[in-house]
Amino acid sequence: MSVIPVSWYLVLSAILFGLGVVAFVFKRNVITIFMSIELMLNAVNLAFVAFARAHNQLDGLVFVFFVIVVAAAEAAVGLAIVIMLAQHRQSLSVERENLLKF
Amino acid sequence: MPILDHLWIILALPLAGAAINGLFGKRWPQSAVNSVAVGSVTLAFLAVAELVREFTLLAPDQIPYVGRYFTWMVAGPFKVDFSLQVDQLTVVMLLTVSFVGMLIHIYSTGYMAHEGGYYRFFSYLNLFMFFMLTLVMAANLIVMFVGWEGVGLCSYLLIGFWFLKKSAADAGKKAFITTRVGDFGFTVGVLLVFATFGSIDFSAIFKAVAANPISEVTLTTICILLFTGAIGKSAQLPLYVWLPDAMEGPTPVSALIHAATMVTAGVYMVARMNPLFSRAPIAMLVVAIVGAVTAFYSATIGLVQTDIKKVLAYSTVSQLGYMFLACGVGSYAAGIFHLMTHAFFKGLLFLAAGSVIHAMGGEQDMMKMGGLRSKIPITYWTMFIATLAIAGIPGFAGFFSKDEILEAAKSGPNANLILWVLGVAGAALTSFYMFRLVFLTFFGKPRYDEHHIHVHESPKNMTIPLVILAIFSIFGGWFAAPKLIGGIDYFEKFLAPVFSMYAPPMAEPAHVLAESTASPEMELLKALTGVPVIVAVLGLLVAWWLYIKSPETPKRWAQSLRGLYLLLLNKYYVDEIYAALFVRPLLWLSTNVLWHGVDEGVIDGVVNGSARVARASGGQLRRLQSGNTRSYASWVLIGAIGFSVLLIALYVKVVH
Amino acid sequence: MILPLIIFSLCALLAVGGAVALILSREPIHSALALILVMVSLAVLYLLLGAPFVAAVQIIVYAGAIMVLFVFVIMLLNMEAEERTDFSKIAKFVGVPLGLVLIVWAAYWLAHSPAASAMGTGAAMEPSSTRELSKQLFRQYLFPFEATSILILIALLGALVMARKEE
Amino acid sequence: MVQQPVLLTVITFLPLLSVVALLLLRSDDHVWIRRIALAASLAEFAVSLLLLRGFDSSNAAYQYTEYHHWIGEAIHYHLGVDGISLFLVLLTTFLTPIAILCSWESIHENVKGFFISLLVIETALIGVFVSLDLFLFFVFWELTLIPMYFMIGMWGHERRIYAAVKFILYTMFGSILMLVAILWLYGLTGTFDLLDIQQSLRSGSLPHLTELLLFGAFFLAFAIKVPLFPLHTWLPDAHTEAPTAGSVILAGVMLKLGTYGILRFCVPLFPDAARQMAPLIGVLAIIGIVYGALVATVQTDLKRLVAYTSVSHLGFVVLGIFAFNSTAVQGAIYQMLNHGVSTGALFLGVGMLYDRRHTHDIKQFGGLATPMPVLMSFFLFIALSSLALPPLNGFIGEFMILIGTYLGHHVWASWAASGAVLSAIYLLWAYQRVAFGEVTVEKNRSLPDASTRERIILVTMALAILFMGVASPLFTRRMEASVDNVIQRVNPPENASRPTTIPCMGAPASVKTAEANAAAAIPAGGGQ
Amino acid sequence: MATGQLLNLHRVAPEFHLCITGILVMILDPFVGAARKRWLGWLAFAGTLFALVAVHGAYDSRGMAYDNLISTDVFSVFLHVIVIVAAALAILGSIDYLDKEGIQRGEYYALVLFAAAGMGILAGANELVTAFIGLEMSSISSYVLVGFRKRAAASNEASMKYFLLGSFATAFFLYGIAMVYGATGTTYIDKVQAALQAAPGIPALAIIGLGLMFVGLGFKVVIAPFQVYGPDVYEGAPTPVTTLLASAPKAATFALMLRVFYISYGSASEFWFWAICISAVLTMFIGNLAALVQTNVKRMLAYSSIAHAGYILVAFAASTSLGVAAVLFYLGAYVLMKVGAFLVVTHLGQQGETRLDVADYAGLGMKQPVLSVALSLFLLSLLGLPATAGFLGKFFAFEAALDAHSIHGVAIIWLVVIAAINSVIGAYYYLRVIISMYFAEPSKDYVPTAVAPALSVAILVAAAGTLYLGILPGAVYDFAKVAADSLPLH
Repeated sequence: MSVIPVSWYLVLSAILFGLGVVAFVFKRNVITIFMSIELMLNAVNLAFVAFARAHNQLDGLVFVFFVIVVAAAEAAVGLAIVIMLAQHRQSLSVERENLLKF
Repeated sequence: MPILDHLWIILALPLAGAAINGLFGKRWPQSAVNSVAVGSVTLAFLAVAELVREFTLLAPDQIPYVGRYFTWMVAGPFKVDFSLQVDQLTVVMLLTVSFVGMLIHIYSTGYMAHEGGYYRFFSYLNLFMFFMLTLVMAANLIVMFVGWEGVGLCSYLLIGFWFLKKSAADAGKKAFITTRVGDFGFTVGVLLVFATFGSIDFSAIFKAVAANPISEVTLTTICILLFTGAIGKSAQLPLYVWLPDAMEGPTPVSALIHAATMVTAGVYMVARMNPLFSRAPIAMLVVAIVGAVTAFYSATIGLVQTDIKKVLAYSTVSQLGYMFLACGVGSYAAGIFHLMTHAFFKGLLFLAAGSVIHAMGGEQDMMKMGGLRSKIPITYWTMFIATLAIAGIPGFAGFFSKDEILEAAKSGPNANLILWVLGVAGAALTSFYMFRLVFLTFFGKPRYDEHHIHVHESPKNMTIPLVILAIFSIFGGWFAAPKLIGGIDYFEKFLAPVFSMYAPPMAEPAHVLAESTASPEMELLKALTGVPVIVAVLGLLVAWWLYIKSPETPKRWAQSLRGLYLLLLNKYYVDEIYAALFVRPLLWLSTNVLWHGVDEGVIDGVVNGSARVARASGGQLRRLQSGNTRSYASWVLIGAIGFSVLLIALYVKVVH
Repeated sequence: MILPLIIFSLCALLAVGGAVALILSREPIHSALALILVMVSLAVLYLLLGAPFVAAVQIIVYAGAIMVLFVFVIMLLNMEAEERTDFSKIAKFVGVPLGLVLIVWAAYWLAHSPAASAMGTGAAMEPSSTRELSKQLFRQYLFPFEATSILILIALLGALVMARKEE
Repeated sequence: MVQQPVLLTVITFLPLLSVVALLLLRSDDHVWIRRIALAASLAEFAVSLLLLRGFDSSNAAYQYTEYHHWIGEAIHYHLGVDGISLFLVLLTTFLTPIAILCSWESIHENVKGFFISLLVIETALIGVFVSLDLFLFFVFWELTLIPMYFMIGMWGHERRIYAAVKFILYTMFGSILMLVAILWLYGLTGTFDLLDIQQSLRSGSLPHLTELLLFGAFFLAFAIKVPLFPLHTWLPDAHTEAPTAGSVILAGVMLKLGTYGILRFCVPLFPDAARQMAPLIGVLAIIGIVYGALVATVQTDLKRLVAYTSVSHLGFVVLGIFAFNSTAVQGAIYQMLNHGVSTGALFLGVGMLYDRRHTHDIKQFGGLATPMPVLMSFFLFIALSSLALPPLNGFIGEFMILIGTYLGHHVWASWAASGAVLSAIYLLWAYQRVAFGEVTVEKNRSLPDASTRERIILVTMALAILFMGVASPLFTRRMEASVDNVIQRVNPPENASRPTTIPCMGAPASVKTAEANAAAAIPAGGGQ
Repeated sequence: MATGQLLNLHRVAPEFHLCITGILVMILDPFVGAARKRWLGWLAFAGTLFALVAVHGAYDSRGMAYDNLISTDVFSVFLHVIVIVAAALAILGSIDYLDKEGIQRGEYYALVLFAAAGMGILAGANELVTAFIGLEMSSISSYVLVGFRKRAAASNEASMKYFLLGSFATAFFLYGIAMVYGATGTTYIDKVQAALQAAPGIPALAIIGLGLMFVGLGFKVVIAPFQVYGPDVYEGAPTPVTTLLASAPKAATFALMLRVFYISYGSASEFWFWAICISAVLTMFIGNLAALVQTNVKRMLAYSSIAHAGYILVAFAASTSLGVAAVLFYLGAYVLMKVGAFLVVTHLGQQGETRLDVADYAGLGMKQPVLSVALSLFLLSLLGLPATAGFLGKFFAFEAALDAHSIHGVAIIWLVVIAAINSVIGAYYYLRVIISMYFAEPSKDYVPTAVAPALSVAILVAAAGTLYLGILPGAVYDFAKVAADSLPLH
């Protein structure tokens, strides 16, 4: 049914991954930076699915599940950390978090 | 043959004396110290006497008689035995050294009686005897070098005996270091000797040099290097500067070390190495020139000195010059002969001067003396005899020896008239300043405060050596006397084997003898023998006229010839020149360039600099960790892209 | 058949657009919504790739659960708009540009790498059966599956430790 | 030879054992700490003398060897002494009791730690001299650093920390490159065992560049230790700041590690490179001789002055080694021992002055001969031996070096000989400023003369100096065979029938080579 | 099938034990009173000991497990020992620390155990996604552990940074896996090797995948240019956590790195050799030079551990079996001395980690001789002084690298020389601490507190190990060689 070359999906995943990276470097707010990580993971997932399709295997899809689980776990811990920060600090801007340096 | 088989006894005696006095003398009474010191030296002298007796019994082929004791150094091909040897030359030196040494020891017991560190003095003195005897008995260059350096050490200790006086300590240091400069040459010379002959034993070297011809360049280099050592030790130009300062030491020391024995070591060494020197004409010429020039040069300085010991010091330098002149012109025997006579009369002069100083209560300036003739007759007479001897007045020891030297310079194997002229001029000056000394000291009116200074004759133990030496200053030269009337110079004949055994074929000392026996030459010889005598007498008369007849003339001349006078008075400013040329630049260089410049500046600069660079770069690198998460992410990103690009680049390189 | 092409391009545009919106919007909540948009459009693409089950999980777990969590936290902390400080020069002048470079670069290599282009449109199409998938998951990948349970336990603990107020 | 299979191990680790004993003592029980340390070191000396009994001087091979597997198959616990290391071991065991005795009263705080580090150094030093496995050697080599570092840093004087850090970093920089070289060598030969490596490295078996690099890496480490001219600046600081015992060990033994290493590793392992670099190194050595002497002359700090004299004296040793003939090399080894004794003694004297006046500044002294004649006379005696006055020890070594060097390189020897003049200048000048003249500083008038303890130390040193001055053959005869071995590797005699590999060559062979060297040398009198 | 799966369990027994103990701790936690919570620590410690025993069991029954996802070979066993020992020592170091800081909680120990389990998986994984799960297990729990001192702002911040950047790097790693999967159609490490060798030329995708995975792994082992976060996190984390972070995860991640680079990409070593070289040089210089100027001991040690990662990379660059052995030995030595050093710092930090400055250690040598000697030993070992583990680590590393110069030519010799020079630079800052302890005047205000038994046991073990590996490294090194040979290298 599909006529779309796998490489297109790959390019899309590359673009999304790149945008995720840009977002990580560009955003200042802890939680949005965290979101950009999620974005990157999604790009990875896309790549996995595309490759699975390309090789006509299921393993790729299995990996997606694992990735999603890990993402969920990270989300739980990450958001907990965010909340903790919010408890102890006023700002959630990473640029204001630099007690530790040099 | 008790002694000949145990040559070491001669050395052991004074060494033992030195050790005993050095270790226990501090607690002992002077008498004990005396008996140890004088006793050991006297025994040594007796041993030498016995040695001479046994020596005369030796067959010619047993000479030189060598005694090996133990191997001192061995490393690969290089092997040194501690070995002593006896031959005619050694005998002469041994007799002179031990005899004069003994007398001076006796004299010192009186002279030093009231000094602190009495035991120390005698311990040093004995130690000196030990090293000096080692020097003359050595059978190889290294053992000789032991004595050579050892006497230098003792002279350092004895000059600096009154070490509380800065001048004394300085003088001692100066003496040691200056001679060390000469020893540098000597050392290199020894190295070259070994490199050339593969041995440092005298006999081996001489055999080798006689057997197979060595390139003259090498020989000349060797001789000149060795002679450098002699220059240092025997205070010749340009290294004589230490000897006058050495007069800071006690007078007996000046007499023993800086007149009679140590300073003549150079002459002895040259004579000892005669087979080499005889084969290196250029070196011989150098020796002769240095000798002659020194003889004249230092005589000129002697003219104007007022310190009685300084005068004697310069005269010593000058007399040593004569000895080298003798060796230089190939008449080693004459050199050694003068060495011996000089030991007598110069030793005497110093002792007498010491007696004068003793009498004057330490005053050394002749301008503050005068008219002592009557007060200290023995000193006066002995000193006068010595003066006659050194001035070369016929009949006295100095006359014969000096005469032989000048004669050799004129008509010896390698005669040289210019040198002869220098020598004669020196002789004239010598007799002048010596009589000047005598007149200033013993004649005219007293120039000192007679109420404060009570002049008194020295005690027996000081005067007796004077008398003995005086006798030898008269008769010491008479071995050579027959020569004047066509007889044989017994002294020269006695030494002949030493200087002929390995002599190069052409230069037979024998033909000199032959020549001298021929009657027409004898006339000429007599005639020219007159010249030194004449100039000597002239010198005497001038001195008499200047310092007794019209005492104010010298001052007038000093005024009129102020420049020259000052030049002489300040010894040609040589010390100042050396200081300006060598000492100060070297110190400056070492301090500012080497130490602060190279060490602290360059090297440590690099070392600490690199440390500083490291810290600085660390200070920069730590800024990578700016604490800002976004920057960190950027670094990770840079790394990611960087490495991916790198890998892809390599990939592309490989694939395409 | 033009339909898949249209769907693909539409979703791709939406996804990229959402990603860009995520970056540009200053309100965290907007970013969150943008991210949800990306996820949904990706889910559609999964369908297009014949992975319906994955698509479902994407919607339910990802967009549904995780993002809700995000939104919840944002609301809980009622965050204000982020201030666009630029303390990090390197991020501004190197990081962001390099990120853009990365996009182009990775896209290029993924498009042109022989392996990828060799794949063409992938093998014959029929939607992957969930049974097969579960077999894979519970047989071959049993161990990592068990491991993930520990992982979730860790996450639980972590959330507990971090978020709990100091007593 | 008598086989005492554990003798070397005992000698090496006895001090460490006594460290354990010290650890058991209460750290404020100074008296017993001192006594036990002294007793241990004396016992150590006594035991080490046993080496002489069974030592076969005609045998060039290593003796008392011990060989056990250690790490993997490549690294062994391999000990042994030959004529080169024998006396360096004895020197170490001789100087340690002296060092302990001289810090009897001058060390007050943390006495325990002090003596422990002293004994640890002894073990490490001996280990360096006896180990025949490059790995083992390197382990001991590095182990010498830390205790010395503590010694300078904890018991040193004002600028001690700077000195300590400088000392350790300087040395480490060299030794770490040596480590790389050792590993590289292992890569080439597949073993760390010195003998096996020598077996497999015939002259010219290595690519030229490789050999040069390896030589360079080893030599750098040793040259820093020696220290050779441009690398010497750590020495004055280290010496000036170190406590007396530290200086004694540092100057007495530790500097010898460098020259020993050169002789044991650089030259025999990389003969071609050694021959090629010899001119450069010879020049550096000579610069060191003159330079050290000149800088020493103008020092105002007595201890610093002595430190610089070491630079000058060690220059002689290096020069002798790189003359590559039996005489010079034996002279070099002998000079190592002399320097150990003489300079060690000088530092002891300086230390005794420091104990009294707590300064090294020459201006603070002057006229000391009046209050303390005995101490000053010994000081003079030691100075004389250090300025190579015959018949004292310094002369022997220096002269052998000069003779040997001269056979090959006239100019070198002549320059080196000038060092003798300079040494007279700086030592006598310094001595005069310290001892002669009126007492200038009032404090000095009342200084006590040498105590019994100090007299014991000084007399011991003086006797050693005198003995080594007159009895040198007792030492050189035992070195000869081993030295000729080394020489042979560098310039194998043309008519050598058997391969120039190390183990077991009898005396006759070595004598033959000695003559060969002589034969080669004497015609060269004209210069080459 | 399922039975077969169960039979595999003993090959992952160490992880099993760790997890079970962790869960046990969690379950008991609510029922244990605040006063007795420290017993949970001992329980966790016991768990690690069980795990060690289990490791021995796993050693006896080596082989593949769970459809080749896990490969229980000697290599994995070696690293299990390292990881578990590190975790055990860290636990011992934590017990009293947590009391002191008033954060004695069961979760802490559970997290440590889970993290250890994750690292175990990481060390044994033969499949990338499995490895990824293990990586995440260790990472996520360490994010939490780093933030465990919630009252301390530094701790929060460190946790946040570590979390964000960690996930960031993980994403790269994951993308890399995707690429590998795309290029080869498999994620099994050994199958990837087969696929890459089968393929005519190694595909670009695989290379990019390697590059991206290198980011994730490099981040975990803290090598340049991914080291930036390291010092902050190490400084901010509670010191016992730093102890753990600096040791075990590094070892485990290096294990995965070895498997990926040496096995999967073993045929492509000429590609990644340069990457490793460059990274090694950067890492060593940044680590050492930046450490020179640190005054905070904890941070200084953090930089030093970066530098040591650099030395390990030198051995890594060898790309020979000897290189693997050297890396393994170095990891063992490194873990012991680093753990030891950090444990001493843990004690000296005092309540609230207030005394971390070099100056605070002034005169410690007199006040706490034993502790100072121990710290000196660890520092000298880190410095690389003979007769300590650190020296032999460097020794074997350099040896392996030089041994490989037939493969990589002169470049690797230079690499070794640079490493050598670096170790001299490093000497300076280690010695600075010793200077402060022994040569400086003691500071009056500080009154030494006794070292708690648990901690002192841990320190003694570390010290003994450091000396043992320094004097008799033979056995361990041989074991490391066996481990290296147990890998299906290219």
